[in-house]
Amino acid sequence: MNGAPLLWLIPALPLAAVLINLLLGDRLGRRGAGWLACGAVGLSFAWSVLSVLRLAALPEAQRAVVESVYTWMRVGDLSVDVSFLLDPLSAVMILVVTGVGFLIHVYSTGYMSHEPDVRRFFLYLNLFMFAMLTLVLADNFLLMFVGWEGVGLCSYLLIGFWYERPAAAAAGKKAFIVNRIGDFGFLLGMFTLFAWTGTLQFQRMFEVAPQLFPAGGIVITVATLLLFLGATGKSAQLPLYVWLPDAMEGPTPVSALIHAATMVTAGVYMVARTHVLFQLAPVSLEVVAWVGAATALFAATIGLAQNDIKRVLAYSTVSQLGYMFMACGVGAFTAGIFHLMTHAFFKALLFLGAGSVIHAMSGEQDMRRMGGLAARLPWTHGAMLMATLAIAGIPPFAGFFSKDEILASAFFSGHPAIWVMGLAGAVLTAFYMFRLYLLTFRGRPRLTHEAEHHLHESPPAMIVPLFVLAVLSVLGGLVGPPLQEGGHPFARWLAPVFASGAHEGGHAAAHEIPVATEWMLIGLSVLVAAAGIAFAFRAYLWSPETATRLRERLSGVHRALLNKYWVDELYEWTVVRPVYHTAQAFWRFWDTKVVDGIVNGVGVTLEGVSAVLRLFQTGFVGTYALLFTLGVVALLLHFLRP
Amino acid sequence: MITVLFVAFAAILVVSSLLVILHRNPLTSALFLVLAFCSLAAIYLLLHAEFIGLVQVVVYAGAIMVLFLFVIMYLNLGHDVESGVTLALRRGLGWLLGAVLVAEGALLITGRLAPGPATPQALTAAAAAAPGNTQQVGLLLYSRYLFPFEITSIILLVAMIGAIVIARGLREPAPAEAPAGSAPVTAAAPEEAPGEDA
Amino acid sequence: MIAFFQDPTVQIAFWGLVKIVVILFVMLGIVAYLTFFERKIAGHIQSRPGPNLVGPWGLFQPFADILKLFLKEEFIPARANKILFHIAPILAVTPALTSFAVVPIGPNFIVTDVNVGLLVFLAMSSLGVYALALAGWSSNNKYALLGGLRSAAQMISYELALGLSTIGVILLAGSLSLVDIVHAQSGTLPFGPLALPRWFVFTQPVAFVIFLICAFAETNRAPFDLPEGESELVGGFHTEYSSMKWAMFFLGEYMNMLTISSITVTLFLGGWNGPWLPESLQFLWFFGKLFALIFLFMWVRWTFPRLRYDQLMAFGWKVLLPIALLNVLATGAAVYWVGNR
Amino acid sequence: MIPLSWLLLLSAVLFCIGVVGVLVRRNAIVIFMSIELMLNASNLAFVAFSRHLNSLDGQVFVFFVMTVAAAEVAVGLAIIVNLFRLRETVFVDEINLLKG
Repeated sequence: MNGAPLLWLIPALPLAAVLINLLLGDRLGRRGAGWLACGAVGLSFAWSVLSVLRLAALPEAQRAVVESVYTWMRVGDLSVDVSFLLDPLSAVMILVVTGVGFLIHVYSTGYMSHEPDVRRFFLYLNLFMFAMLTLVLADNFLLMFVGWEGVGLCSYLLIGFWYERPAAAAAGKKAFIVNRIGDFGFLLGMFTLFAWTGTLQFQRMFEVAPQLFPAGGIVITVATLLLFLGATGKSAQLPLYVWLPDAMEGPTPVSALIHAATMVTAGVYMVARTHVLFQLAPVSLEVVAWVGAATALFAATIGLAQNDIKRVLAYSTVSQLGYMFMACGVGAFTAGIFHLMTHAFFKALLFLGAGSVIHAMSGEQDMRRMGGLAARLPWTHGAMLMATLAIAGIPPFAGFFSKDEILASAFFSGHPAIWVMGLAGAVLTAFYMFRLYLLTFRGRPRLTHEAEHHLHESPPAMIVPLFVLAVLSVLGGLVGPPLQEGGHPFARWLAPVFASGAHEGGHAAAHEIPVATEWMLIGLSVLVAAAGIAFAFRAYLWSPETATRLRERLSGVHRALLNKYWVDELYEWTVVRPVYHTAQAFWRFWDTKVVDGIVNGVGVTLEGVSAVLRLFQTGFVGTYALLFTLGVVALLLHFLRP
Repeated sequence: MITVLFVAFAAILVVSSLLVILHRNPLTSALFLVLAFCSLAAIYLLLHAEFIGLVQVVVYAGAIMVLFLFVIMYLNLGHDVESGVTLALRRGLGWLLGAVLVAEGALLITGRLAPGPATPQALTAAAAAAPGNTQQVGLLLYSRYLFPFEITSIILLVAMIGAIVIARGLREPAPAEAPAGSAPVTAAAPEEAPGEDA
Repeated sequence: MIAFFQDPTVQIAFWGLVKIVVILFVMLGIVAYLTFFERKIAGHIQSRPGPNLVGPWGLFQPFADILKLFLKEEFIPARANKILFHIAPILAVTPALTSFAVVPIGPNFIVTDVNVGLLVFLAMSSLGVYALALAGWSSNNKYALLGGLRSAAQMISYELALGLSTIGVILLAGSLSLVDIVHAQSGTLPFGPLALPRWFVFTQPVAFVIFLICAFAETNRAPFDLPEGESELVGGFHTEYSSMKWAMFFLGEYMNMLTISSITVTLFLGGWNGPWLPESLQFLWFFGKLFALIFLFMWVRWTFPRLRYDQLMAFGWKVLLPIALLNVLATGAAVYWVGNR
Repeated sequence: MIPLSWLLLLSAVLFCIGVVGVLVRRNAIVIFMSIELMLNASNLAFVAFSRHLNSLDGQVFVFFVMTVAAAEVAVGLAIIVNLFRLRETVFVDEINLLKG
């Protein structure tokens, strides 16, 4: 148990930075705030690396370190500790969160350097790191929920960071409210599980769950579906994805950190963390897989037509998250987490690169007014190209390995329809990502005069993180190459976590797959990606009129895509309006008449009574004391009765 | 010997505290109260509560009563003027109630407690051998009563702040000293912002 | 009758009384000559002879002073509060004398060794305020009142730092008994070729300085003699006093100086501890240190100018008190660290 | 050894003197002092029981009572001083309005 002591330091360091930031206030200065935030997260990252190394030194069977900091509450049978769990799964997560987080913090010092309120920005960012690390390190549902809500709060605060802008404020509220719907599911699922198992602690719950719940039983199915509802909210899946694209109103580093690399993957992490429960409920797994696949395809189609560089990336994030859920749904949790990690690298890079572009363009986000930036922004361009290749799934870039593993798992687990959807999504991904790349960096410059004038490559504080992330995007996938005897290294690392449930389903274990089929699948997905890329080149570089023609021919489809299938409007009419009007009606009748009536009635009654009682309230202290003493004398007389 | 001393101090205590409430001059009252506290401290010493006895002198006689003295001197209070029918009535009632209360208390104490042990239990060997009860009181304060002790310190802090704020009296609030350089953008509390349109 | 005398409590009381009488007379004698010394030292510092006519080298000057004061006319202001006016001078002397009950002059040379000796001293010094405040109030004179109020505020303020500075000593000695504290200072410190004695002045230098400063303030001696600042308050709280009552206040001042000096010696300078002398004569060390310290008091009085009132208050609250608190903190940490090593 | 009942009786008498003081006096400062008397009466009872039961907890309570009394006096006297400034009186029966 002493493999990694002082785990609590990992979340505590950012929290300490938050407190220092709060206490010292403006005395920190702009530079000081940045240094403090980066330093805290950097230390946290270093400590995470150290802890994970210690964990890796343990024998495989013991790689689950629980460190209890203190007992949070003890009510009846319920006993919740603030305790942290470090196992291979959370190890991956803390490395990704602190590592990518650190890079993004560094990047932010450059990106936000013109921002007046940079201290508040880093305050929120560090608070987010604290909440996210609490979430991934928690060893029970309740502590996880604390982190879960914490990241939600920080997401809200950061989306609305520029609260003077109505759009940002509205986007923040939207994210918050949509997340609440998911959280409601999470809470209900948590309560259900607690009611049946009597514990909130993960390991204990996973031990008792197989005995308590028959496989496919109604309770576990409902509970896991509710948990998954929470995951759809946090991870922006159908039908609760709507907040994520709007979240792009926040500063770009926030989009990179929270809405691409870390927070939105919390749902995937949660499903993977509770995989024991999900494996007991095949129906839920099926739902997870189908929702994931549907989201992957659906979001990819929307991504085709967006013009805002960050929105394309946002829909791509939704789509990629769909892939992760797809993997979890077909039982390939390892593949899901693998994709989570690689996605964190290349999507963070994409966002940071996009941020660098936006920074260079003095705030311009519309790709129609970009183009030809490759020469002017060489570093950004290089990094973006790496990331785009990675997400498109070209070997040997990181995204290829993980996406391929997901598709292969879907195929071999007997979900050919899902596989087809995934493959279709991959084509679209390759296409819209290269559309983004080409529109931004290639072709003829379509810049406004002013943007042209200010165009400049970003400062080193922004380029260095890009470079590091580019390296990771290129090489990150090599920890999990396919066609390895006994699973690739990444799978072996995660094996202690996922081994417990994997043997039941029997699928998803890569080594049972015939090699020839797998080669064929790899070839197919590379081919598909290449086709998407080729089409993108044709449509946007070699003969731009193709795109125009296509847009005219399919104008209805294009309008639907451009307007995101009118989902926001649908929600507005089916959910928001009815709720609003019902509330209005209730307010008119119930609040003003009944509630206010009771309150006013109480007031009137009290006024009447006090008009009489006031006669005793003379204001003479002596009289009060006299009456008081009289009471004491009478009481004592009562006690003196024989 | 101890009994004699106790009776003597008790007599001083009762007489001086009676004079506290009888004397018309508040300053004299306060001085008699000091005397009462000192004799009470002596009684504590007789009860082997050395620490409490001396703290009684330091805190009550040395600090609290000086404060009283200070305020009386500051307000320059002379003899109280006391007259009036209602006052006389209240005064009569007060003495009556006080007498009844003493009688009741005496009855309770003699009637109910008489069967119990009239003399204190013998000191345990450890308590008798200890160098003094200061250490033991301190140990108790910092172990079993740590939380109340901390609360007490907060009470003192609050009282200190409260006393300063109240005694400063009503003053015109100082004009807001905002340096002209500080930008109003940062002045807007960011935490409140999301609530503005909620 | 004989049985009464054989009662141990009566015997203790009797011997206690004897000790009290002896110490009382010794101390009063010392105080009488302290006035003489002060005038002599002041004379030397100001390059003048000082009293030198009454007796050889002026040695009988104190008796002449006392005689003069006895023969002076007693004057009581018409609208003074007579009773308090009489009580105040008594209160000026009594607490200082009472404190001497717990001062260990030599081994076995102490009226009573109570286990809360230091607290007795603190309690008595906290009672010293009354004399000044009441004298000022009862004189019915605005200068006297101002002096009395000032002295009350000053003494209360400096008592805090005084008490806090002793805590370091208590922490090191582990006892409130003054005898224990003296015992804790026997021997030498375990480092250096110098072989410093284990006096708390060496281990608690900060506390010593604070205590000394507060001692000046508590005794209303220069540079903290605001309550009687002649230039602004005439004579301060004893403006209206004359004859023996006035003498009592001076007696009180010198008595206080003596008391606080002997406490300083006990707490910081090793009490009776010292080399060469046999145990029965070690009290001479005590007196030697005592007189050295009193000389320091007089030296300071004739050397430093008086502080302004706001400086005095600010110094007490904003400098001495925080430093004393920090000293307690540091000492506590050190004791904890050494104890846990 | 002093019997417990004597001490309690003394405490009761002291307490009642305090009560009477509150009842019959109209000077706020004297009333305050009477309250101090009552607090001290309870302290005496605490110490008496502490001695009687041979446990120091009573003395700890006395310590707390003293602290709270000190706090109370500080605030109370500040209020009285302020009242005097506003109303030129310290007599409680002339101070019978919540507003100044």
